[in-house]
Amino acid sequence: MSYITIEDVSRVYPKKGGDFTALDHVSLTIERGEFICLLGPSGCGKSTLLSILAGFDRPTSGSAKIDGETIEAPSIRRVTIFQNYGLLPWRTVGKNVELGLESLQLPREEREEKARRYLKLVGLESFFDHYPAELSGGMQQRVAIARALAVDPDILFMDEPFAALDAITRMKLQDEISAICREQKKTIIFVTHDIDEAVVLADRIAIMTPNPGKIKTVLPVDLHGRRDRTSPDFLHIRDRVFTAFSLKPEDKTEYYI
Amino acid sequence: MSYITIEDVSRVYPKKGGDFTALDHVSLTIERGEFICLLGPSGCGKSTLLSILAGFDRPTSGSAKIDGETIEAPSIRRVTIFQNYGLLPWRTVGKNVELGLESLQLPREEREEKARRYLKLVGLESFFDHYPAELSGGMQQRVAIARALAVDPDILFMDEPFAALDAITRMKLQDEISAICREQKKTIIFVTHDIDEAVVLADRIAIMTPNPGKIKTVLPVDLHGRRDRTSPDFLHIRDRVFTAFSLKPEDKTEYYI
Amino acid sequence: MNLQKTARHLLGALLLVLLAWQALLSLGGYSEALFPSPFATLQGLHELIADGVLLKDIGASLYRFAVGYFSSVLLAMLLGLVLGWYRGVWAYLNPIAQVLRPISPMAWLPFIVLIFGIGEMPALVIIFIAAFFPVLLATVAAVHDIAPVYLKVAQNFGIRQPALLAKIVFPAVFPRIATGLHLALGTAWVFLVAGEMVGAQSGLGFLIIDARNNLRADLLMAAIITIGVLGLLLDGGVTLVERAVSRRFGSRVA
Amino acid sequence: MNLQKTARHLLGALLLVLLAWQALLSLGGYSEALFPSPFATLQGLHELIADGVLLKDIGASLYRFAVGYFSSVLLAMLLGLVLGWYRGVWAYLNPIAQVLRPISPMAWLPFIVLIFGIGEMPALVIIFIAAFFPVLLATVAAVHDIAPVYLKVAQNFGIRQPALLAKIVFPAVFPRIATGLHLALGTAWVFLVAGEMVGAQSGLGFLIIDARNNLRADLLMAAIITIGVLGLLLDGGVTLVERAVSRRFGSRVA
Amino acid sequence: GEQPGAPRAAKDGVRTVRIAYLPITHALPLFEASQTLAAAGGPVRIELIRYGSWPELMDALNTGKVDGASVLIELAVKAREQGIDLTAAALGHRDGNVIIAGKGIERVEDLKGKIFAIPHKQSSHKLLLDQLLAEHGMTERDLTVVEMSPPEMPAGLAQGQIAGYCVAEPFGAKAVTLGTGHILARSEDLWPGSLCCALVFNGAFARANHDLARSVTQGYLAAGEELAAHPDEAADLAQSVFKAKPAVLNLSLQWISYDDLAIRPDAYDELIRRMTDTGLIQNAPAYEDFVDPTLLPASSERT
Ligand SMILES: Nc1ncnc2c1ncn2[C@@H]1O[C@H](COP(=O)(O)OP(=O)(O)OP(=O)(O)O)[C@@H](O)[C@H]1O
Ligand SMILES: Nc1ncnc2c1ncn2[C@@H]1O[C@H](COP(=O)(O)OP(=O)(O)OP(=O)(O)O)[C@@H](O)[C@H]1O
Ligand SMILES: [Mg+2]
Ligand SMILES: [Mg+2]
Repeated sequence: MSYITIEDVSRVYPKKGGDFTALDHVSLTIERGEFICLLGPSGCGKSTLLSILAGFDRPTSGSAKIDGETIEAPSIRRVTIFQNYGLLPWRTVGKNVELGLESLQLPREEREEKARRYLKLVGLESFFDHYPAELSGGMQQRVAIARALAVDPDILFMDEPFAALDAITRMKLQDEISAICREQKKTIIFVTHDIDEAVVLADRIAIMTPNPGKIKTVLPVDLHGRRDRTSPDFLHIRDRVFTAFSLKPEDKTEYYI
Repeated sequence: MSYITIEDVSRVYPKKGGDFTALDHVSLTIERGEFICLLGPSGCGKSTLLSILAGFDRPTSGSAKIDGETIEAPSIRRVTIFQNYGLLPWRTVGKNVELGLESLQLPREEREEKARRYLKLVGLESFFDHYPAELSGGMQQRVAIARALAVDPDILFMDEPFAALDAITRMKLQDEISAICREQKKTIIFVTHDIDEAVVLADRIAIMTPNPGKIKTVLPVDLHGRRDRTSPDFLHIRDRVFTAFSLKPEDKTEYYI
Repeated sequence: MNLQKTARHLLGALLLVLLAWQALLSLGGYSEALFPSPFATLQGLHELIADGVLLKDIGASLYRFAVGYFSSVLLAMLLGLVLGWYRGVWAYLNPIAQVLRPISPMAWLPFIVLIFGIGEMPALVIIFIAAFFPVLLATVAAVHDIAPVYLKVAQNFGIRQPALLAKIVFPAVFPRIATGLHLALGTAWVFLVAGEMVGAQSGLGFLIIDARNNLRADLLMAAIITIGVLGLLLDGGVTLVERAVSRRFGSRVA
Repeated sequence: MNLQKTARHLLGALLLVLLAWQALLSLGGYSEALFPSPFATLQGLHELIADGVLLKDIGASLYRFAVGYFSSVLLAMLLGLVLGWYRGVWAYLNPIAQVLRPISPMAWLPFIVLIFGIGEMPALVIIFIAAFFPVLLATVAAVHDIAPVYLKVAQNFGIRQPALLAKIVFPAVFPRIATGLHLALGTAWVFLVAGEMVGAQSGLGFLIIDARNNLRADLLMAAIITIGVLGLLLDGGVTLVERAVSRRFGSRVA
Repeated sequence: GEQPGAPRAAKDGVRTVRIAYLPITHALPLFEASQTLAAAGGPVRIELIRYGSWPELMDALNTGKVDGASVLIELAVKAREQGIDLTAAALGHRDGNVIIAGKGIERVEDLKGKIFAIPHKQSSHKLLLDQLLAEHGMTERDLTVVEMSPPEMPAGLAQGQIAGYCVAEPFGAKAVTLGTGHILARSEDLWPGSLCCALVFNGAFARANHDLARSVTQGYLAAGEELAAHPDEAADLAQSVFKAKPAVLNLSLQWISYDDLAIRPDAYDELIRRMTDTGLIQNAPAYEDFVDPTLLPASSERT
């Protein structure tokens, strides 16, 4: 059996004038250590699916299981990283990273040592005593990642973690973060609407479409570890994603904007 | 002489502990009817340069001229389109488009007729009486473009107009908007940090780098009008931009994030 | 279902209040004549209604409130808009407003009587003052904080004064002024009663003073409860208006 | 340079006030005994200072203010935090708070005297009431509006009550409560004076009443101006604290 | 509106005088006068304007926004001293004030160290207290004297927050009726013929409308005589114009007398002596400066 199994999951929001189906009979399996990207335009249910996996939301029907157990609630074994970083602005960078360690009831020194170690991993050890507001967006997101990694979770959920960054910073972070996470051997579910981002990061891309939210297709990515955005391999997969979204000019289908 | 000439423009912001140079001796010329993209990471002075051209800001030194005249103030002949659309939320879509026509003192009927015409151009004629908040982000930006075109300006300034949209909607809008604007024969200065966006839209790309803000190089784009994001021509130019930003993996230089 | 829930909460709240009230009464051992029981208060309320006193005083208070509050906020909004825009002028007026604002409107009473006479005016002027400064300062602050994109758009499309104030600045800041108006409403209501307590011959505040001077704690409590309930209703009304306004003016764009 | 500008604005403001004051005096033709001139007011102020009365009353007022205001906002914040979190309980208490809030604190005076006695307490209780409801309601609203991402992060990292309230909810809502605290400060100051006017034997409000009782318009005006200036200083102090807090707590993340 | 000094024109042949008052038993003759004048159908009417406290009433009187008022005579004298244009016409009543003490205060000496409430520094109540203390070899320094809003006094006494008080009626009668207080002393014993409230006109008004002021004063004196002669009527009237409970009002009416309301020089001098002794006043206005005897009917004029 797979590590994560999503079976026939639907999520319906009650709405005046008929219910709204955010997720419509979605099925997907994910293996331990995989890096999966959920890719699709706004409103296709990416965040909804991620919320269900992270335990913040429940499916209206169907089942979502991790390691054979139905997902009931968020757990410190599975950390979510949010688009707006979710840092606590009243805590220093160091104290933010210690947050999860506090509820694991580690002693003070061990907490601090660990926080410094993970901040070093993301290249921010010198910012231990700064407040998040003093850091750029890219640096803040790296703190959030250090915080997540510090509790040594099995799974990382990321919901458009780089969407607020400019394109060039984003590419830097994509390279860094994927390297770090792969090295730490985490299972990663990553939501994005940026095609290049999905191609450069993922082992497999689940392409989603809206109205109602569905997984249209799942594309395997095999870049043999060489994630160069101008390499022929990369461009080939990118091309396939464009085709999947019917974004090639030949195709005249109109899409919802 | 060129239509727009930027000569040795610097913009310095006073700051405690030494001034901050947002633009450092920037020169650029733009011809009538050209589509220029200013491309660069956050903080490289793109918005500052655009503000100076639009007349909202003044250079600390150097000169910026349009048609031989120094830019003194914003003019209705040159309309700026903002990232957050700049629609007036208390006016309907139609009344928003009529905004510029009001100060041109067109009679009521003519205003409305014109507003409908330009809304039709961007495919939103049926939303005349809606409020902006009822529209999606992509639709709002189209309204802003209709409003700009309605006063028939010579130049359009666009500051990351699609940055708030998801990647797939953004591509749709890039194709549409560039088609409309080119058809209307406007000169367009377009700010973005998205490489693909710059390549697909521009006639020339001015690549900017921060600290201090400079134009590093200007790349001509010749896609022979065929703006397919997976075509070899496109990928070739994209590759050159990546090289210009040293984003190819061979290059190990560290960049400011 | 939802209505039923609200009713349950209201009933529960009422029960809680009655319990606390009765407990205070029993524990304090106060004489009925000094601290009325809920029942005595109800009787007092009935007496006030039967006399027609309550309706007359409510009418007087609401009339004053309407006149004082609306004239105050209109003037404050208008002034705030103009003064917020012309920062040079405001720099000189700001210290004056800042010193006048923390002064209890009631402290002015002797001078108010001197200048405006007796009767309707003192309480009116007190409400006027109570509502004026919060709205003025909120409007000025809102104009100073207006999202620059609106001004840029206006400038770009060649919109000049006075159209700029009327078409752009006012609607742009209105949602925020509305919050100020709401706050000022509460303040004005509180001061209406306080003002009527010292400078009027009718109204709910006067009813309170009169009940005190006539040593009628039951009437006093009945008047207090009436004031609370009326204030709540007014506030509810304004919340409805505010919602309509924020629907109309859409969400703010930065 | 900046200081020079501020000084110019302050002087200009002072000049404006004096001009308006003198104009009112000349046009109204009021007797000096009823409406003092700026000079008479200055003399009155001097008399109050020379007697030591002013300092004593300022001391009494500030002491009451400190005790009443801080005890009130502490309790209101604590209660607001807990009640904001437990929505089920708040649903029953909300109607009570909503009815009590619009009641002028001074209306309660007879019952305050009955329950709390005379002396320091009545004015203290009035300030307490004046500050309590705004802060309580602001805190509850802030807790209800807390950015969901903070709660999600807390839940994700396994933070439970009471750490959740102390470590996450309180710091997350504090910047917004701070605005409520600031507003409540203004309200409390205004009511301090009003409360001392009716229920105290010392303090600036009492100074006003005493000046009125002794028919000394000059002392009255001097007291009023003192109240305004002190209120402004208090407000300035709180603004400084607020800035420090917002620096400390960083900008809010949605 | 109207300037106080302007001659009062008749509207429909009726000339109205605006008199301010506080809802205390002491002001009862005003109501009687107002009703009598209205019933008589003559050209003069009294419009009564109710206030909640002395300072507010004084604001209206001093600024000439009302033509006259029934006010504490000490307050009026003090205003005159400050140069405010007022003219006294007649007393509001004589005697009728009591010093109320709470449980455990049987003798005046028991007040030592306790809190005692008066409504206002410029009042007969303070003068009465000082007299009482002086008679027992004490001064205000032996206890704590506080100014308090009269309605709060019975409650304060009942709760033991104050040991006693002296104030206008019916606030004293309230404590007696409640059984929480008893009479420690009466004004007629402390200061025979004591002055308390007076009918005072705005000076400018009285000069410009002398006849009118005179008519009102005469109506007022007649009303006092009427009330004194018919206590039952007085009780009914009090009941109809004040909302306090009947028992309280009736008790307070027993203590007060409304006849013989002229302000005589000797009584005025006595008042000034007492005010000066307790430091309430420094430059007392002369009798002629404060009282206008020509407002009184010939019979009670100065002899
Ligand atoms: N709490 C909710 N109540 C009602 N509808 C909701 C709710 N949450 C989400 N939806 C709707 O469900 C659909 C999917 O939402 P979701 O947030 O999963 O989209 P998404 O793919 O993450 O989009 P985006 O790229 O904009 O974040 C949207 O149309 C949204 O309006
Ligand atoms: N008013 C100002 N005062 C001080 N510094 C400013 C001001 N405006 C801009 N800057 C600074 O100038 C630099 C360039 O700003 P600008 O807004 O032009 O960058 P940008 O290229 O548009 O970046 P972004 O992609 O983030 O919009 C930035 O470092 C910014 O901090
Ligand atoms: Mg999402
Ligand atoms: Mg920019």
